[in-house]
Amino acid sequence: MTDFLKFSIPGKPEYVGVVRLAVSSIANRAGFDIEAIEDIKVAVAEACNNAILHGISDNCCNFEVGCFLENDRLIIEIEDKGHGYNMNEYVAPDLCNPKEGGLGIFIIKTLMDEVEILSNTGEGTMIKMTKYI
Amino acid sequence: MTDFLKFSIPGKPEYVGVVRLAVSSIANRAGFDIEAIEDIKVAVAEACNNAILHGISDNCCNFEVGCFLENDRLIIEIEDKGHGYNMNEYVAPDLCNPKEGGLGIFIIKTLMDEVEILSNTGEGTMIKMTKYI
Amino acid sequence: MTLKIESIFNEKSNRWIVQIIGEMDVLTSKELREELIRIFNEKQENIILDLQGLNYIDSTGLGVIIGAYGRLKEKEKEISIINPKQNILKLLTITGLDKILIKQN
Amino acid sequence: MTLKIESIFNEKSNRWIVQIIGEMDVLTSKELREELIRIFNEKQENIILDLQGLNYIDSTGLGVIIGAYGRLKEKEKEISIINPKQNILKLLTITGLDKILIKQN
Ligand SMILES: Nc1ncnc2c1ncn2[C@@H]1O[C@H](COP(=O)(O)OP(=O)(O)O)[C@@H](O)[C@H]1O
Ligand SMILES: Nc1ncnc2c1ncn2[C@@H]1O[C@H](COP(=O)(O)OP(=O)(O)O)[C@@H](O)[C@H]1O
Repeated sequence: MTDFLKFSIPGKPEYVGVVRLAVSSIANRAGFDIEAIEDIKVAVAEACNNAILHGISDNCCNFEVGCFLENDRLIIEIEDKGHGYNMNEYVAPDLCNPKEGGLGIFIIKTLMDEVEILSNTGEGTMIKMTKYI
Repeated sequence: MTDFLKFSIPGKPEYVGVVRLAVSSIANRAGFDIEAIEDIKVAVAEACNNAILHGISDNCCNFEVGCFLENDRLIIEIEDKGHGYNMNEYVAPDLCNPKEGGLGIFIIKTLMDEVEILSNTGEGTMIKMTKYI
Repeated sequence: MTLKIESIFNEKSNRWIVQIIGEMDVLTSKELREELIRIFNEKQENIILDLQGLNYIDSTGLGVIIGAYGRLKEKEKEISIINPKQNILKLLTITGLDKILIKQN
Repeated sequence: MTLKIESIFNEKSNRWIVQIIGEMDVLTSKELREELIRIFNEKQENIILDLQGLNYIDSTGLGVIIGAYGRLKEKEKEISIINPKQNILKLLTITGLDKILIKQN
């Protein structure tokens, strides 16, 4: 049986902490250990940062975080109806040559078991991440 | 300017803790002091309990928590599409003669500055509570 | 969100001392209900709830304590609270439960 | 969610020691950016970031440290990290930043 939680959050840096706390509490409830809870928290926060900084860049509207608790996994979807981007232009960071930006998606993919991104320029972005318990 | 957050939460006791944490974090963000944050947390939890225990009594569906952050106040609405009740039959607790139940709405009204309840049998319940900063 | 309960019967003062640690809410308070019934069945003596480690209580938690208060009263025994934190004392005060549950001395 | 930064110039070892306490994220990390620019303008010496009190960092926080690393390198100075907690060390390791920011000895 799946439990479903959904959060609608203003697209402002001030509220990422609220999402982080809520998601940690859900992951704890789902039975993850401390390290996995931390991984999920960081990954979700990175996706929220992207929704806020790149998606809805002008604080105008809310974005959504959906959490699906299944028996063996937690699935989290972060969705914004913002600018979107051309995913073909995404370049993974060169870890030998660190730059100030460009680590978010890389961190998400490293910490979560499965990550899917859908983005369309002008329409928005949805990132779905799964962690197995 | 109003910031708006909305949570959709499964109608199960397991998730009241998630709402409590999220709402504490929002109240902290809004600038309330520790005692007021605690008041808001308790009041919201009581309303969630009611939605879960009396509204959606069979764990079947989600209920919603909406938070409106205004300059001088935080408004929180807890809404379930559950059984509803006849508010004319509500009896305030007799504090000289304590009983096991019946304290929830009394506690909410004591801790929050303004409380409005709308309920219709068979349709559900909405409780709106305001605390000034 | 967890609740830990530790009950010890104090032979010297002839009463139960129950330490309640964590958070007592709609999810966890039935554990206290069961524990209070169990120990009172084992030995029908007064019960002291030590709330030093309790960080949170809601009306379901208060209801469990009121329920125990009623059951003990029938047997002419008492349940009382010591060491409540500020936030919990506030709830006891607004509901008037401080008067029956907290001993003045 | 708060960040506290305390910078002290250690005359003996001729370097900055910057204590970072709390959480460094999209909301707070610009405070560190400004502080690192300020102190390096004041005295162009090596910087040690003491992360003993840092509980959380995200990619914007890491970006601020990488930015400072670049600026210091131009002046042939170094920034390095000591005492990261387990969760923060994990992020430094997966991004390869441990190799340039944590001194092996
Ligand atoms: N939600 C989003 N909306 C629009 N663009 C996005 C979104 N998420 C990621 N991107 C794009 O992908 C790029 C890489 O993202 P990321 O790896 O998180 O690094 P950074 O955010 O530091 O640039 C961003 O710079 C941005 O162009
Ligand atoms: N969301 C709700 N849905 C249906 N009935 C409700 C709801 N909230 C309150 N009630 C009704 O109001 C009564 C009083 O609620 P309350 O003061 O919280 O005490 P308690 O929940 O302990 O009974 C409940 O017993 C119930 O009949």
